[in-house]
Amino acid sequence: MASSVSGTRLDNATALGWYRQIVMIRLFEEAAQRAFRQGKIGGYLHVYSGQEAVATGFLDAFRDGDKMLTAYRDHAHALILSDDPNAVMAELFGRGTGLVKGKGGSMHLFDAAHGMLGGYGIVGGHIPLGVGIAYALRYQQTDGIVHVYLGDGAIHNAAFHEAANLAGLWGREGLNPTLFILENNQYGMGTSVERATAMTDLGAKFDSYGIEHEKVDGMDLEAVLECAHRVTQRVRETGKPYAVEAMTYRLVPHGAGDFLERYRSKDEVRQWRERDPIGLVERKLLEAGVVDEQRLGEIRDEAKRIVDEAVRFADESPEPPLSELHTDVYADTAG
Amino acid sequence: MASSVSGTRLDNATALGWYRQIVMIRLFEEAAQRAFRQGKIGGYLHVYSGQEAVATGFLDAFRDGDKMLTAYRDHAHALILSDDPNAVMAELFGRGTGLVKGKGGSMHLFDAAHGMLGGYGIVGGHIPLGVGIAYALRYQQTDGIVHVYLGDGAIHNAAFHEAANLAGLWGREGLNPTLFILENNQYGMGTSVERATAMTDLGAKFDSYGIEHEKVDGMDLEAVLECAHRVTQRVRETGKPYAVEAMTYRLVPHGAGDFLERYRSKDEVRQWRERDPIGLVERKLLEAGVVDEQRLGEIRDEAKRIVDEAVRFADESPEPPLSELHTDVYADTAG
Amino acid sequence: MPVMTYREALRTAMAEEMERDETVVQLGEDIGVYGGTHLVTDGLLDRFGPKRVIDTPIAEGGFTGAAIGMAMMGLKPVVEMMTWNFSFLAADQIIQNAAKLRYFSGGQVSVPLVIRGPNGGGVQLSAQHTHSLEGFYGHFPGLKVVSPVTPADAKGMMLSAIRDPDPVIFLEAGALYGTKGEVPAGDAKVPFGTARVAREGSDITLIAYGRQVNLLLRVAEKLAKEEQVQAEVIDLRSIRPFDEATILASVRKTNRAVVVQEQWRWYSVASEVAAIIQEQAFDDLDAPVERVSGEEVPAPYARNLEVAAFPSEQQIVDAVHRALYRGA
Amino acid sequence: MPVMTYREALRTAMAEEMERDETVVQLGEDIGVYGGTHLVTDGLLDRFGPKRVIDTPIAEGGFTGAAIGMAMMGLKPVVEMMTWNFSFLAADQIIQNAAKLRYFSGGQVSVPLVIRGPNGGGVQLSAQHTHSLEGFYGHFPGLKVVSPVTPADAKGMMLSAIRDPDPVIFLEAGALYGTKGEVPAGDAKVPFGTARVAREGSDITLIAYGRQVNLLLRVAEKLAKEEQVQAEVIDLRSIRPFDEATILASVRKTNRAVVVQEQWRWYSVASEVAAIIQEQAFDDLDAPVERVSGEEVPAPYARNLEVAAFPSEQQIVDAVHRALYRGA
Ligand SMILES: Cc1ncc(C[n+]2csc(CCOP(=O)(O)OP(=O)(O)O)c2C)c(N)n1
Ligand SMILES: Cc1ncc(C[n+]2csc(CCOP(=O)(O)OP(=O)(O)O)c2C)c(N)n1
Ligand SMILES: [Mg+2]
Ligand SMILES: [Mg+2]
Repeated sequence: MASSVSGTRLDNATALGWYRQIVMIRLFEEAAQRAFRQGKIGGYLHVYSGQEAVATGFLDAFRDGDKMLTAYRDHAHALILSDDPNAVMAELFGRGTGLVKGKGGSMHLFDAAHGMLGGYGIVGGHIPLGVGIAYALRYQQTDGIVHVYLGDGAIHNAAFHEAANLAGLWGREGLNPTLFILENNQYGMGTSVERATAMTDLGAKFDSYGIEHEKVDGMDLEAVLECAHRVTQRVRETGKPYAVEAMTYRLVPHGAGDFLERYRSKDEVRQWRERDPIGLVERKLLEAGVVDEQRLGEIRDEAKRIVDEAVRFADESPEPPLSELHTDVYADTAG
Repeated sequence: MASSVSGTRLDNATALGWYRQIVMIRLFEEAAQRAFRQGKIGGYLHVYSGQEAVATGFLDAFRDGDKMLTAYRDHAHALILSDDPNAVMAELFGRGTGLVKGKGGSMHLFDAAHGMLGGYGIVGGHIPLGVGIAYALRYQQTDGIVHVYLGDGAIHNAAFHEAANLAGLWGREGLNPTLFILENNQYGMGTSVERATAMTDLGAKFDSYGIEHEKVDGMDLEAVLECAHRVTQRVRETGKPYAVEAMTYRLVPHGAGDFLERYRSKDEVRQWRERDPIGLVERKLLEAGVVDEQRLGEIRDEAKRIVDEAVRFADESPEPPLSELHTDVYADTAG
Repeated sequence: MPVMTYREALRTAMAEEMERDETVVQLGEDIGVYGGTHLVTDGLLDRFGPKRVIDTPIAEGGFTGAAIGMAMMGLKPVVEMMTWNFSFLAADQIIQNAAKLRYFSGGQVSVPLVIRGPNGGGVQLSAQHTHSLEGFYGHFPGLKVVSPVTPADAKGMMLSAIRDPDPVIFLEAGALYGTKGEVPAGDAKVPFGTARVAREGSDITLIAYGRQVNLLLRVAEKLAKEEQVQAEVIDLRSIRPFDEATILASVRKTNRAVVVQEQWRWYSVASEVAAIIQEQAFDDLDAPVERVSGEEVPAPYARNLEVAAFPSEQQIVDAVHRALYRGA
Repeated sequence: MPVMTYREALRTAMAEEMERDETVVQLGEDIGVYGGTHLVTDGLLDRFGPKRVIDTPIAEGGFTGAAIGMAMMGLKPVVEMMTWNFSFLAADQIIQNAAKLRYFSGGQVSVPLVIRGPNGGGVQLSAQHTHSLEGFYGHFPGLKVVSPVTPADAKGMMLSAIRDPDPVIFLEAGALYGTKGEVPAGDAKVPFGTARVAREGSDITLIAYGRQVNLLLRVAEKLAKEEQVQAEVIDLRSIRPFDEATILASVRKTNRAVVVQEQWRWYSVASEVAAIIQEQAFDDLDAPVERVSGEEVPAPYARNLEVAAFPSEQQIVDAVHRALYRGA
């Protein structure tokens, strides 16, 4: 489960749990990028560097019985919910010990037992699923809610429109506890928000569906935590959808295979680096006097050991047996 | 061409041209319904009764070089633009003399020479086409604009969202003279607006795309005319999209084959009948002292003769030759 | 055995399953208050309430996707595609999510979903409203695709479909909702992957599914009466999984086959059936497998053109003659 | 002859046409500022400006539909589908509008549109990002569907596609953008509907399109060297229209055929090719037409599974042996 710490403030020792997590995610992603360059990871690899505070903050409010879905930029979510970096890395390596047995790869991380109902490769395609899952949770009379993460690029897509409308409609009867988390990292691949729509206040697009919304500084873990706990509670209690636009930034290229970044300036990236969520957490923790540099270093080392171990585990894991090729197509070909 | 009268007021004799048109459309639709019941028209037949003021008003502002698209409720638009009731009725009858040679039927009326770029059967599917046509008009450096008619049911559909966003975006550069005419007749088949969305101010959905909008009383021809000429001018001048939500009502069942109307009360229909656009025009003309009852009757008779002639023409026209089956699939199979 | 229409057979199966199993829910456009465009769902709203019979906006991709999500949670949604022509708007959800979720989740997720609605032409709905999509969906592993033609199969296969743990594309014979037939009462499931010998014969095998089966039965009677040719008629019923054995057994007996379909010829069900027969019964074939398909044009509106666009008795008789090496 | 990559060949054809004809415009996601995900459109924005090289939001249905509208007005849009996997979202626009507008407008409207992008697998993109859609789109009258494999054909068929008055589905061999070949300079159009004999031979006909053609050429060399079997290799190139004559002429000479494709077997291109051959060259066939297709599973991610999911040299050799009635 996600929430290891209580409260939403970065002014106490338990907050170090978040720090460990957020650092671990970053190091994990960097390790994955290296492995990609070494040819150990194939296909597409989209890492989360720069956006860690969003998943870390929101999933802190995640409870047993809740569900979540996101697109292909899904490693952080899987790391947090599965609490199994080895299996996540093994999946990226395409190994039989991977989270989905090596069948899905980076874009399709699932850990259904812990509520992670998937990473998806088709922009927008998972959003309707999330809305249906939310309906089912209430139909089944649970108090679970669904986190649906989507990007700033996805909001212009057909699936978003139809799904958000259903969420608003079903939410009127309290049958749609969907929390939309719009990760506005300013770009869909190389297309900035301004080049994708004439109406750039993306959160306000939820108005069309009768869904209330707010913005949060997605680089500031403390702000995200506060927002996450508050709105999660609200969605849980009302059974109505709600949307948060998290303003964030992708500090790395869109995919690990991309090298050209003609669409943004180095300067812009540099400026955002100053608001790197990890740096922000560190500063807050230091300012609050909770830790010193040395302790932060120790935590980073711990995180590094976890990631190194994940890489070693993935590397040493066997490929899936060839018999897995034909399993999991239908129920009667269960693996 | 559409505009036979000048101005937008119903206080002068030239306004009788509109009256003739609006009555002719109604009588045409009633004749079509009868022909459907007699088995002379097959497939689906969706008539426009109750909504006549919308097409009549907006197409009055239509100019040579403008284009229009709508869904399957397209007879009125075709009658106005083609000015050829015989060919429209013949199309409904599936005759070779029909507007599209009997190949398309009621849902697919085209008169490209007069700007009618079609009736379409897939809800929402024509909207992106309209936006692309608008782009082309400016790319080709004309001052044409595009009328895109859509229903209240269509606005929840995927295609609307993606197309409206493109229109807003391209409109920023003056490259999208699309006039969206949202015919809010309160129902998409049996589903009322309230049962289709939590946010029932449909026109306001254009906000998401940076497209300005207004509402108009779609039962009141005079109001529609005023609005139509004003906004058409605006779209033409700016090259930016604009949306009008015309509040109207379908006084007949959704399709000519439908008999059950469980989704609305007789009372509701009766109330709307009091605002029948034809009755409203008549009252205004009489009040303005432009005509007397007798003259109105004469005009109705003229309209009836036109429609009777259309039915006769359709009835006596031959089926398309069988050779037409294989023409018009590709350019090299031109008919 | 009770006699009922194809429409009633479908409704009976759905109502029985809804009665038996609370996880079965219905979604679609105008299936509730309106009663269903084809009245297949008529009465279900009154009986099971709006939480289980969900009227949706016109958003095929959205509500199909939502139904997939419900299915992932263990519900068993039955989605009405008002007509299959609208399913292109849900193709991404059907093909990319429903068909593949089990696989790319490494078996963690099931999608016990039925998508049903009328398929095929014949009532002058013209180009955008006339498609036969058996091959289109049948191509994709992860989906099951069925196409019953009798009321008994409509009910029996609907029972199987709802209980199936995998997504089922249920293609109803849209032109036949009103046709009647005997339908076994109760739990008379018809399993997928079994073809039906609709008429026994020894001289030639005629193969179809959906409403073309009725056409074949008429042709077979005519051939028997007029030409003393005994045709065996096979109703495929299930497009994926597919029953090769029944077809091959028949062709091994008759040594000749004609495949008939309303859909276009290229890359279609008939292509596959012909390919299978020549692959696996090559030495038994006395003549090429003949195919009769819809004309290679979008469906026209005019009655005479529409009739000409679909397989006719004469075209089938001609194909039989070719397969029997008889002059026209 | 100049040597260039498949990618450059496509770009050259597009740039030449844009230079020649002002009505040619490009639309797609990240084709401009970003340079194109596969760099096929790289440099076109600088050369032709943002009115003609239009970056779009992620809205495949919307911008494909808009491009259809542009085409109706006489522009000649070239749409990049970033990968064909996303085209399910545009399937309604492609199938219901592009393919049928000419017909249901009674010939009043033309749709001179090209939709292009990478198709097929092979680089571990897993289930949602791996499809071969030749049969899927090839089924529909009104569309033209092509699938070039050499850089020369990539250029020559792109020239034909852009000038074609009808909508063209242009399926590029996604795994081969970087492969080089000789490409005739200038206006070397390759017409649609003509297959290419990629290698002559007398003993058996091997048929494919896209990157499987290269696989067949390797197998053919091996067969020649190791087994003295001379295989004729045919590259279909054009899926719709289809060149039956070239295939039949070859089979009449060799009397045996193997069809190879990456796509799934059921209701596919290979089904149709087998059906055609048995229909029209029945008496010339000495063995059933063999088919080798992708495995009936959504594409897996793991390298070893992905390799196993696609046709291999060994599978093809085995199919050849079966067709030659030789023991394994
Ligand atoms: C329907 C669809 N179209 C295009 C793509 C290719 N693609 C992958 S990621 C991406 C950008 C998405 O941007 P956004 O939603 O902002 O997410 P981010 O990558 O910024 O996390 C695109 C266009 C896709 N996967 N699916
Ligand atoms: C994509 C799609 N889904 C469903 C239908 C069936 N259908 C035809 S008309 C209609 C209602 C449309 O309502 P609206 O847009 O309000 O137009 P109106 O009929 O009121 O003019 C529906 C659901 C269709 N034609 N296309
Ligand atoms: Mg983004
Ligand atoms: Mg309406």
